[in-house]
Amino acid sequence: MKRVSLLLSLCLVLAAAACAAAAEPIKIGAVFSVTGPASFLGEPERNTAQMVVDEMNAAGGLLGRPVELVVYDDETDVNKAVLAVDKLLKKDGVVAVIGPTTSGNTLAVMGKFAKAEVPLISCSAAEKITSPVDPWVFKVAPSDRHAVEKLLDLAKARGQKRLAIITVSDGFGQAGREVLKELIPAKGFELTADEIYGPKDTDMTAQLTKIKAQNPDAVICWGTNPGPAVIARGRLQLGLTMPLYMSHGVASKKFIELAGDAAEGLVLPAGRLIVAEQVAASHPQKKVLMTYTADYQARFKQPVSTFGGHAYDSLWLIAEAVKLGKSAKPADIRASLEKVTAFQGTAGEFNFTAQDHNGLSKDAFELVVIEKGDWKILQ
Amino acid sequence: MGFSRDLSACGGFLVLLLTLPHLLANDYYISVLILGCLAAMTAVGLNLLIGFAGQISLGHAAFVGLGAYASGLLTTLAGWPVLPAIVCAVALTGAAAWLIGIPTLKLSGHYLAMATLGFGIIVSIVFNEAVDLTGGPSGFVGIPRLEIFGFAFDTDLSYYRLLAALLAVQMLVFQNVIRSRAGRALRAIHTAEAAARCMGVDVAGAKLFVFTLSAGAAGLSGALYAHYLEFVAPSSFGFLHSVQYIVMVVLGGMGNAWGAILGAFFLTALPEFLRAFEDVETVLYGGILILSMMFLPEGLAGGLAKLWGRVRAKRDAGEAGRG
Amino acid sequence: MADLLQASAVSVRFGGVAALSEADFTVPQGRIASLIGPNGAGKTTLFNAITGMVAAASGSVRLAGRDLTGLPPHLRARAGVVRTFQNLQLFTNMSVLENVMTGAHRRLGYGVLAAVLKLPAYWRGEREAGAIARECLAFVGLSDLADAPAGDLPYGKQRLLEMARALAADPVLLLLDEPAAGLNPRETKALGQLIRRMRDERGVTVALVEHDMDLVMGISDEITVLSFGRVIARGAPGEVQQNPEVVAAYLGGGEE
Amino acid sequence: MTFSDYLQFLLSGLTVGSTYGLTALGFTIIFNTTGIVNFAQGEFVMLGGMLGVFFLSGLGLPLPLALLLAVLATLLIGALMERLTIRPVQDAPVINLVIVTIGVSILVRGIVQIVLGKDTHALPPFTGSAPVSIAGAAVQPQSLWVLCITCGLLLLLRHFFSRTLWGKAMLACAFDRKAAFLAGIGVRRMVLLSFMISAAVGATGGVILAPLTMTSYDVGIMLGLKGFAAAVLGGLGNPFGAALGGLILGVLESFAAGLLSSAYKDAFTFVILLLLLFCKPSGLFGRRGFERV
Repeated sequence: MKRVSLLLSLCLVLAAAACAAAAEPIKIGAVFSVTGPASFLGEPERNTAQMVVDEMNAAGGLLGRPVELVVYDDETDVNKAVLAVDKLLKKDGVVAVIGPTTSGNTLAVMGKFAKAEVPLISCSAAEKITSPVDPWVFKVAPSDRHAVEKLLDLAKARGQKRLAIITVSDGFGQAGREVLKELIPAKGFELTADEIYGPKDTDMTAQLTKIKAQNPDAVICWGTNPGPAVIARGRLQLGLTMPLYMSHGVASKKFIELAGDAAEGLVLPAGRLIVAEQVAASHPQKKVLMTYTADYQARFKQPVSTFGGHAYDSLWLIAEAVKLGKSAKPADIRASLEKVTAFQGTAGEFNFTAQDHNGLSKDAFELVVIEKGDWKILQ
Repeated sequence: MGFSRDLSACGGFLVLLLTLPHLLANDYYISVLILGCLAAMTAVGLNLLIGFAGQISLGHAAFVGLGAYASGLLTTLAGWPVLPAIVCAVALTGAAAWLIGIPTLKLSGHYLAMATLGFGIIVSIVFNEAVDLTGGPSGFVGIPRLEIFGFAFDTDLSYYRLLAALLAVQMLVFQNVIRSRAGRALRAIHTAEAAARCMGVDVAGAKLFVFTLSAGAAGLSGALYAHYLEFVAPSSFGFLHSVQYIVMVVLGGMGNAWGAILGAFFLTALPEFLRAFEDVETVLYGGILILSMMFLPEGLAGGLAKLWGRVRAKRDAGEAGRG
Repeated sequence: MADLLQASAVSVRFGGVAALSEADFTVPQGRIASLIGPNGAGKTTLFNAITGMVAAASGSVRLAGRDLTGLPPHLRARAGVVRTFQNLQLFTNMSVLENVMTGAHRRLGYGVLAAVLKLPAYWRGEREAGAIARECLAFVGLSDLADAPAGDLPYGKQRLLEMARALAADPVLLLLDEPAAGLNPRETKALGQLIRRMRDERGVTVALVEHDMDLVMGISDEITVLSFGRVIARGAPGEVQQNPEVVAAYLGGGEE
Repeated sequence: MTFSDYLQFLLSGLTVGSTYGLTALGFTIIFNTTGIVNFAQGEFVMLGGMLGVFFLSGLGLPLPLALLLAVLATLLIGALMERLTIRPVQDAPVINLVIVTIGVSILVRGIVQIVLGKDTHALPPFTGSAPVSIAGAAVQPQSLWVLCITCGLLLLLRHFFSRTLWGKAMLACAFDRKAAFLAGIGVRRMVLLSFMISAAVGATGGVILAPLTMTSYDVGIMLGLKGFAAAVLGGLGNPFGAALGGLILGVLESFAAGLLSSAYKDAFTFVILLLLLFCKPSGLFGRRGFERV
């Protein structure tokens, strides 16, 4: 037994020495819903995060130190998100965390970051994440309020008065529904119907028939795949002639593939990422949109999605904060993040302040229309 | 006679739980232990219902949810202090179980499974849709941490110690129930309901009692979960969670008091070990269920007991040989 | 001597089938009364009606003057009506001793709270239950198997266990549903002596449904014969044996 | 709300209801032969849809061939499931069997998630998607396919169970396994057959509905529950009742969503199911089972 313990202590010493030689890596934590119901959001986010870290290290890392990404999959489950965040904060000792993918999981874990004094940049959209402002919690996804404002401005311009809404009963849909029910009356519209469908529902004929009976001027659908595609097809089947607006939740090629020709002519607010080529060359976001689209498609052979863009923005924002504060300590990163201004991200131009931890405005969104199976910027 | 053995077993279990955190590499694992304890509370209650009384419930996550939401709402909307809110939440969950139990427990077998499953789904839909009350799909935040007589359990370690103590007490209480007239009545109902009836056992009343007791345990674990997470959302109380509690009981060893605890901690810790193989975790989870039912029909506890029996037999044989 | 049990005009219907029509059955106090008849005559149904397992369409069941007609089985059991089952209903997930202690369920006076807090009432109750159980096991001769799992006992001994369990309930009236089914002649003879000892030593009133004529004729004080749900004869063993209608019912004499 | 709106509710209810019916039929076939409630039945429906997509877009086979292969592949998976997981534990208590079927459903979901991916897919409708108008209500031709195929399958199975030797043998197994064994029926082969047929029926449901409602690796969960509810609604063990139970469930859901509130649509379905269980546990068409004492 004696010889074994001697050997053991020897290699421990060696390991410690080896570790000290290379510069201490900067550890960044990430929690994404790579599996489970929100996997079509989480998987592109994880892929993007790995790609960005590889790019960072290829360019010599941050402050000369290599960047190490520690990713956990919370499987869209609250308990697993809590465990993953605990592991990152207590076991892995990360300097900052990005994610989680869903609003529900973000709300469940965000309280831990003030206690651990480590900044969190969430990739989910719910407004409650950054209002009231928690000094340690930021978010890169544009708020539903911005998207709804963009849509309602268009509806007003087109003289549509009576609007019906149909929203999905999950975190994303609920956040949108709250803002829609607040802003529609506030901006002088009349809310004719407030229908809800389940994330896994396979048939919305009943809801659409009810909406058709009230004959609104336009219908707004707030949800992520596959529901909206079923609704788009149902609209054709039931002959609802009035225009149908979608949310930025369907801003991915998968929606067009699923909805088929029923997607033709639908209008929705979306980040400029999906229309990167059509963005004017002079537009400040052009460069970041083109590089991300090119890099992602080259490596993963799949079209980009705005959700993957959130992970992209989060990591480069952390890099920006580290460079700005010339330090990788969590508290310094947090302080520098609040000073980041005019940062061009895939979701828009970020201007963080102590009071605004989202940093985006209405013009983070571009109104796009679906023509011949592809996105077109609405003139 | 039996009581002293139970007392020492529960005491030993508590000592084991309290020393665990100090043996572990780092205190991240405390949150795994906390979720393990909470799952064990529900599993032990469910084991009494399924393992001992032979009544199945595919909707127990709904009772966990009722406990969590009741306590969460009482402390946030109604501003109650935490302790009375938890006590009231457990009482409310028990009352709900009692009400739904009266018609449901007349059924048996697949019909009972279907009725409890339906009840569980109805409750999870209400959690999801009653937005003004429950905060809807993204749940609600701001549930205060537990505080008893001024001592706030704000560190994970202190909360874990409380849960470990509660779990040990729950085990003792359930052991006492099993080792009594009521316990025998429940086990009688499991194998020969008609005979139990003719021995003077009020079968309907006994089923309702054990159903309400196990729902109360689930409600308690739900309330404590809400005050640990300081947040509650419908996604933690769906049908798949009810299935997970059943699997904890069956995998641990039905009808074996300690089986449920073994199953609960094993299934809570399992995903942590499977984290390395992220994508195949679902496959492994399903595979483990099937294989354990094939090779460990009496569950982990049953398997271990048999193993322990064989080891002891070999040792006794050894002594006999030498002696 | 007064009748302990008076089941009068009991009728039971399963859908259209009249399993029992206006059957009367009385058991004198401290006596062994048997109920015989060909298969399907309604013997077990009458037992089920007396114990409340089956709802009687009409008629009444009175025990020592007290009307039990509307009561559910467990309340009738608490009134002292205890039965055994044709196809053994043992609690196989418990030991022999625990099976018999469960039999004494109605006699133990402590509640759940006492059990949880281990109050003195609990200890007294459990000691009492243990004593009753051991005494009943001794009575039927199963003391040495007290800790064996009930499921492992051979068939004959399981029958005895069911008798011990019924005895532990301190029955006012014990209904035995074909206790000799599946027993060999030696075991049947021993069973007969056991039932007689229950009557003589413990003053238990017994109602017996049985096909084994030697057993029935040997220990019964009174016999009632059922055929197609109707009582066709009643009296002492000797009389009933010669009654032409009974013979016809059994041997299927040709009705002209 | 005009008449055509109500007709619309009815038609869409019947369409969705027929998949519940086919899933319920799958439950009943296995329940009738083995007494087991197969919680992986929903997964057979999912497999039908997903394998259809795989054969069609993955291997580029023509639609009819792709769909046929999807049903056959699921049939084999059903056989595999019975041989590998059900047979070794067939004498175990009911709760263990339920857990095994739950394990299989999770395992199948995991494998499909890895092999066929996590995305949602759609199958093209059999004969175009131009809606046909019936008295003001718009119906997709695919819905008509769904209804016809469901009725066809139902009649086929009724004939199988009541007229053919194998069908009656399967029923005998459920009634009393030992007796069937003594009567010379290869009980094991019957159980295997029941899993294969129910897998094929489930897959057919998946294949004909996927063009309407799309499919992904986890559509099986809710479908399984609704199918089980429909089987109980119609009277567990009665094939005709199962199919009708499914249709009724679909129509109830559609009207509940249309007239009352779409948010609580699923809740209404299960409330009705609970009421039925409390008042008439044997379901609408099932016989009242007697418990022999």
